[in-house]
Amino acid sequence: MTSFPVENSGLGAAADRPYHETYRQAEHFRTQADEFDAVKLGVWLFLATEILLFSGLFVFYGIMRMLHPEAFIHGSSLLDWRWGLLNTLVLLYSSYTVASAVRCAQVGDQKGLQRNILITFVMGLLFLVIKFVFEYAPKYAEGKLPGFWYSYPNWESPYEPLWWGMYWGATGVHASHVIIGMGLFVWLYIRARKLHFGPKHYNAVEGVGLYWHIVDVVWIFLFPMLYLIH
Amino acid sequence: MGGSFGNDSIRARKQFSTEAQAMNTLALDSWLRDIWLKPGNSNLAPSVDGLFMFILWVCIISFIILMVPMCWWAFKYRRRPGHVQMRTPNHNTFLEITWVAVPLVIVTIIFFWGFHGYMHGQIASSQAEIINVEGKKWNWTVTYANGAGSGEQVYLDAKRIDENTVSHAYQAVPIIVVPEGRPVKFMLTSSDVIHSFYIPDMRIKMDVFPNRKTSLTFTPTNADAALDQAGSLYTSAADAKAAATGKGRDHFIFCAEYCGTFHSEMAAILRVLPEDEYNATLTEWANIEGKYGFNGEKDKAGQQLLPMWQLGQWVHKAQGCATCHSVDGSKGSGPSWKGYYGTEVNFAGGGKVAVGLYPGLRDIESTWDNYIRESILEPAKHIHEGYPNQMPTYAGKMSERQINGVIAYMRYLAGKTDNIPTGGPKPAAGSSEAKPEAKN
Amino acid sequence: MASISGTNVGAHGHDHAHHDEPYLTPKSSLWATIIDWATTIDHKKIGVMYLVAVLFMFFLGGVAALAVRVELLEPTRTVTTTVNGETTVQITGSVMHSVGMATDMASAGDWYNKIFTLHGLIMVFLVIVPSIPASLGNFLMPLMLGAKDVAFPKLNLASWYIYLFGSFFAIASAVVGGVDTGWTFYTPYSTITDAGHWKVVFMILAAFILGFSSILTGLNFIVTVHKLRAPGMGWFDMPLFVWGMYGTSLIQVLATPVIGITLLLLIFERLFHIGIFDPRMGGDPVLFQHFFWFYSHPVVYVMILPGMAIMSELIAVFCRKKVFGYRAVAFSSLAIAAIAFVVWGHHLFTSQGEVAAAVFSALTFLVALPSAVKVFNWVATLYKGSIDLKTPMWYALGFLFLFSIGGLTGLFLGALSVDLHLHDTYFVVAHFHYVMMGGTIIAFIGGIHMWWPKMFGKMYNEFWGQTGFWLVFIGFNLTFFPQFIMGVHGMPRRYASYVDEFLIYHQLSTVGSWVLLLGFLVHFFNFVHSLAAGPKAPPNPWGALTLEWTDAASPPITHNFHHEPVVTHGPYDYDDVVPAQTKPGEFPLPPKAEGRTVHVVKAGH
Amino acid sequence: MAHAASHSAAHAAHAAHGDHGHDHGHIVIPQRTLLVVFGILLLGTLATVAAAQIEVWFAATFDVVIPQWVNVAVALSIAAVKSTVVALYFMQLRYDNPFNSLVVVFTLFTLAFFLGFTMLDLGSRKALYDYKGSYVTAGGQGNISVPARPGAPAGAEYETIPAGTSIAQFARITAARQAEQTLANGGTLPAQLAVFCAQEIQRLQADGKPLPPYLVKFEQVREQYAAILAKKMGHGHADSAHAEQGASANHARVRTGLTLPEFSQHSSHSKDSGHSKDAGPAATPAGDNPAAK
Repeated sequence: MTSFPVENSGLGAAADRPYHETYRQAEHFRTQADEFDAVKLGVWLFLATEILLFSGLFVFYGIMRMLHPEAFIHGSSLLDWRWGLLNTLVLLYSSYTVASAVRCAQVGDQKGLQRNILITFVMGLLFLVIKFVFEYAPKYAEGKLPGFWYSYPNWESPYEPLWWGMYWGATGVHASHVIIGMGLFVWLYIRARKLHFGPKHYNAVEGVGLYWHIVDVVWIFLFPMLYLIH
Repeated sequence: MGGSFGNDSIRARKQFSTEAQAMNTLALDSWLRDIWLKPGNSNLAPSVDGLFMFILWVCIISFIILMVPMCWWAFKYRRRPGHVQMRTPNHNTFLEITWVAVPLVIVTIIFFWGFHGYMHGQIASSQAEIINVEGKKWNWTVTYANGAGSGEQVYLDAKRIDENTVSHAYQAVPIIVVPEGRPVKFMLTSSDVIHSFYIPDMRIKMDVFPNRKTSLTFTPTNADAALDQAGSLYTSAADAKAAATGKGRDHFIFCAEYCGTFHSEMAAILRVLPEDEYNATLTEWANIEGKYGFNGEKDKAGQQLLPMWQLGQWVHKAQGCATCHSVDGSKGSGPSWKGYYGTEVNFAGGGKVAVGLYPGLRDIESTWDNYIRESILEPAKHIHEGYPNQMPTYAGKMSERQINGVIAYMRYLAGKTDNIPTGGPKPAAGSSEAKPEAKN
Repeated sequence: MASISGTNVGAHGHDHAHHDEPYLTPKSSLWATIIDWATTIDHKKIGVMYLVAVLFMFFLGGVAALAVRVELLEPTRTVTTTVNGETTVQITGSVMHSVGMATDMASAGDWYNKIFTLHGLIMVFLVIVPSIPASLGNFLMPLMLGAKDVAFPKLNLASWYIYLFGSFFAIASAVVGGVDTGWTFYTPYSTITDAGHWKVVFMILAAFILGFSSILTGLNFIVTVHKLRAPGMGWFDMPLFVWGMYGTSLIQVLATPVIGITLLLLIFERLFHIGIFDPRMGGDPVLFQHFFWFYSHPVVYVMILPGMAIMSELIAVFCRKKVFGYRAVAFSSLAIAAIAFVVWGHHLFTSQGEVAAAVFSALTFLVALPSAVKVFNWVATLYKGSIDLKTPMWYALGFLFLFSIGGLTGLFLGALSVDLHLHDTYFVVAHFHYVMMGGTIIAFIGGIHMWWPKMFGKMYNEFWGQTGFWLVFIGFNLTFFPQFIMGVHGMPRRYASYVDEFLIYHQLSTVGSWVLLLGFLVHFFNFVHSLAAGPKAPPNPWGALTLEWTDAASPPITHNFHHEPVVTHGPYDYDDVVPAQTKPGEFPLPPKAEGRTVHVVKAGH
Repeated sequence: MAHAASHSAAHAAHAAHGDHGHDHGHIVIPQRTLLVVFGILLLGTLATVAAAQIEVWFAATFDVVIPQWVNVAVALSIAAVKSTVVALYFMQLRYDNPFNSLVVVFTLFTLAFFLGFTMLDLGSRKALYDYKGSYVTAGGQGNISVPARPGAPAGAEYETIPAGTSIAQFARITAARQAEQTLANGGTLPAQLAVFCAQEIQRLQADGKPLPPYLVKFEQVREQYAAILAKKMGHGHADSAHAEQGASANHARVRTGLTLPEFSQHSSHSKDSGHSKDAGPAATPAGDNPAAK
């Protein structure tokens, strides 16, 4: 017979052992498994909101493509699918590395964990560099801009400003998620260096990993929708 | 053709409404109907009103079924000395199925009834009279098939406010006439934001969108033949008559979708006229511009024409200039026209109305005439400092003659003795109105 | 807050003495207390802070509502106008005319538009959406589930600060001049009004930020329900309040992100003109309405489901009976949450295509069924109960009355042909006020009365509570019933002025709003008096069976329970748990907490 | 006694909690599996690109019209498969608490409702009358101020688009203005303006209209842009393998059967046109309208 174990604050790490070995769940959870499940459910619910956030952009795409197909088809032909392909590969690889990172945390491979987080971060950076340098900058220079700012004369459908609105909106919101994810990886990396994660405690790695996968999944859809339709 | 169709329609409508009346044998029903529903004046009204009353009865009966036991039990089983609580079952499958199934049946009826009536307001007869209406902040402009616009305006608060002593709290709104007994189809579009064309007495409304057309249709009934003078809308005699018969009154048209500052003033009046009066009115309105000429001008029959500034006065109301530009000096969302012409006007981005604004125009009056013309056709080009840039363009909606009328009216309001535009815009080929003429 | 310790639950020897103190116990100094509250992750304190904030916002929104009603006392614009550059308030129309009201009708109209927009925005985003879930839900859910806290206490605190931050934006945009878009932000009006200024963007941002608060709260609650139920509490042993919160949270999580992206797109549209909602570029303003109502229709169930949740508790406790058809009521919460997602098109009957209108109309009627189930079940619960006509019960009865009217009038609006007539008229205004205010706010006030002793350990004055109820009830009906009639007569919404034939209804309505104000003031002073000088509350003044009453003190200790509660009976098993009434006039209470609580070895240790 | 009974009851109840599982989500996925999944994703990516290329090739070689939904369906199906693989393995849904999968499924349902019902409305507006789904002015109406374009009058921050002109049309107006200025000053046109001029000439010649002076001037200096024009408007262009920028006659795009919609019948206040689809028992030809008499 015990009463509530109020003393097991999650921050109580003994000096000589790494944080992840002494980690105990927050006091209002009965077991560590409960906490793990709760965190994961919480993350999944958050991912649900992320999917639905992007759903607005998919509906934007679907509706406007339905209303103005010729604008979307010509607009798509003005994008270079090879940059899109490269970016897809970059993101897929980062997805692989982040999955490996979770695995490393689970088996206690601290070096592998740090390495994978770092690679993922670099991949995110590479994605953004490709995006901004090879996609955004030339389009900005040519006037392929959304709505009011549009000044590209060689259009085929008068609704092409709308296509560019969709393009910039969707890729912009996605890029902002990549940037947020990169910030999270910095945070993870710092914690990983302090040996915060291990087989008993890898909630944060797993959560950020799930987030990064969703960012990847969104791009898996955006790539064919933006670059490959014709 | 239209006439014969109209007669058939009236006959059908009368038959239908007689049946509807026969159904209302309950005195309570007609009492409720009087409280809730103003008389409807279209072919849609019997269906809508019938469904409304049906749902009202459903509501009343359901409400009684809920409230009587609630109040009775709350009283009977109130906790008090001497009252012992009894055990009761915690659920009853039959009851629970019942209060799902019965509402399901009722709402199914309501749905189909509503859908049926709805489609009547959407699908127009191919022989419907087509009336184009454009909504903009904050007025309705109507264009009939013969090119006529609304030729008559009325103040919504005509009854309450004495026109001679106080300025109106409401702007004048246009009157739209429709033929009795013939289906009409309003083609609606907007030039700025979303509006909604709402005619309560016809039981219909439809949103009005920029860059897209929508429509609504109905067959007006109950012509207001007795109404032949503007403003009689608000006489008590008309009110009494309307209450008794549903005839003899004008019908409000409101904007039902929020559209900004003067949303509540964005109204019009719908007037149902017998076929012959309707046609006559349209002919008269189509020729309205022909009634105005320059001073001293006469028409073909030798009749003295009205002065040009009065055309501007008419345009001011008919095109809805009145919603933003007052003529009594009061501040609206645009500058008042009273004494405006020729004053010092600074632009929002710097600059002012002065000689040199338009190349080639050497005198201030020509500059002003062109400034007014430009403001009508390209309002955003030079914004009067201190006023929002929200005026829509009237390009394609006002004739050159109307624009000249507006210029003349503004000159009149500024106390200029001659009412003829001076420099004026370059006249269109073949027209002579805009020619600068010698003063008197 | 005075130190209140009304607990009679046995104090056990415990290492951490401060955890046994009532959560309201102040710290050593005022400053320490403030810091404690500002950094607390205790769901009870966060709930109380939400309660105070929501009630304050309700006050602000109410002031805006009263201003709207005063403006409509007369047909012309009466309340605010700018004369010679100064804003003056005029009450009577004749004065208005004599001082030249027509000198600035534009600014009078803009004032009205800003005030009703402010009213809508505050009441929807700052009051009704967070009201019950964030305040009572936060306070009660862990208690009802027998948990020590919500699943993510820090997230809970974060969502409170996000709420504060969003409120700050909303109030800021009102202070710097207000927005006149209407709370619905319909395009293209909202993208072109007030061009060149940031006020509208601020307001949209405020709604955007508040959405995150809502999402985080909902997410937190779902996980709490899944992971933190007390041992022995199965899904159908949960109080119906928790069921209602669960349905609410599902909608919050699934619908709120859509308003997030909608508002984001609206900001893009306003700042960068991307064109999606702009007909001037081939976009579609009706698409915005779809986006908007995809969130905002489900969110009306976010507003009403918690009200229904409170109702189930009120009725069960004050009738001392199990809610009739518990499972039907529980499942109807989920059914409402599900159907809520496919009926949004009934806000667009006048703007969408005919096919979609027909489909949405048919689906709309489906939502009537679970709502009807709930109302019938509540009324059936009264049958042969032991009905204690205290203030909360009066509010429950008032809820049934008003919500029935609100729900039934929805039938008019779901029917296509009738809706074409009633759409965007005062009929709609009356309908949703009967549901939102007559439903949610009435239940909220009833709930506050019911849980007041639990939250603050003090009893309120019963006489003034009931007086307040009657004033609110009468004032409410006087305010909003005339609006049904003038709506059917054709009075459109959001009108600063109106034609003469609506005069009498508007005047009745305005007078009613004053009675309503009086009722709320009575409640307010009753609560203040209770805090200052109310009698001490016993742990279970109503004889209820849910854990927050049976196992927690009034007010609860910081850790909620001395021992982990174990659930051995359902939340409303009065028939089985409460000793049978043997003598008339004697109303036995359920057994005390100590008699029942079992200490268990925690699983997993 | 009661003590003990509830004790065991509590244990039983606790153990029976379906979602208090302790084994979910702790599966360590072998590195090998992760690699295989990554390989599948790469293959999927290549497949979706290849499908698009093959379709272009197929349509051009066999001269068939492939409906545009084919491309969309293929691309999105592959994307769906890839996402599912990511969700099942990388995101471990396969080994996870089933409720998490339920969350995803409900989310996708929500998305489907959102997209489906919105499309239902916007796709069915023309059900009764064609004009309800059409736009009055192609590409949108004008009468709006936009940030000043290159070539705008000096000092202007904003320019007003003439009524009835769309943003896209205005882009051509400003491009013409800019090209005119550049050519008048003897400057060299940027690539996209050169392409624009060439296309403008094609358009005007197709309509049998005379060329404005700046295009005549462009004709004279056309040779110096030959390389750009060949690249952008001819067959082998560098911008992308199947992309082309304009109205060249033999471009390699898949033909989808799409044509630009006609707007002329909606652009005026239609007195008789635009109603030919009016439903009704006795639909009459357009113009047979009592009001028109």
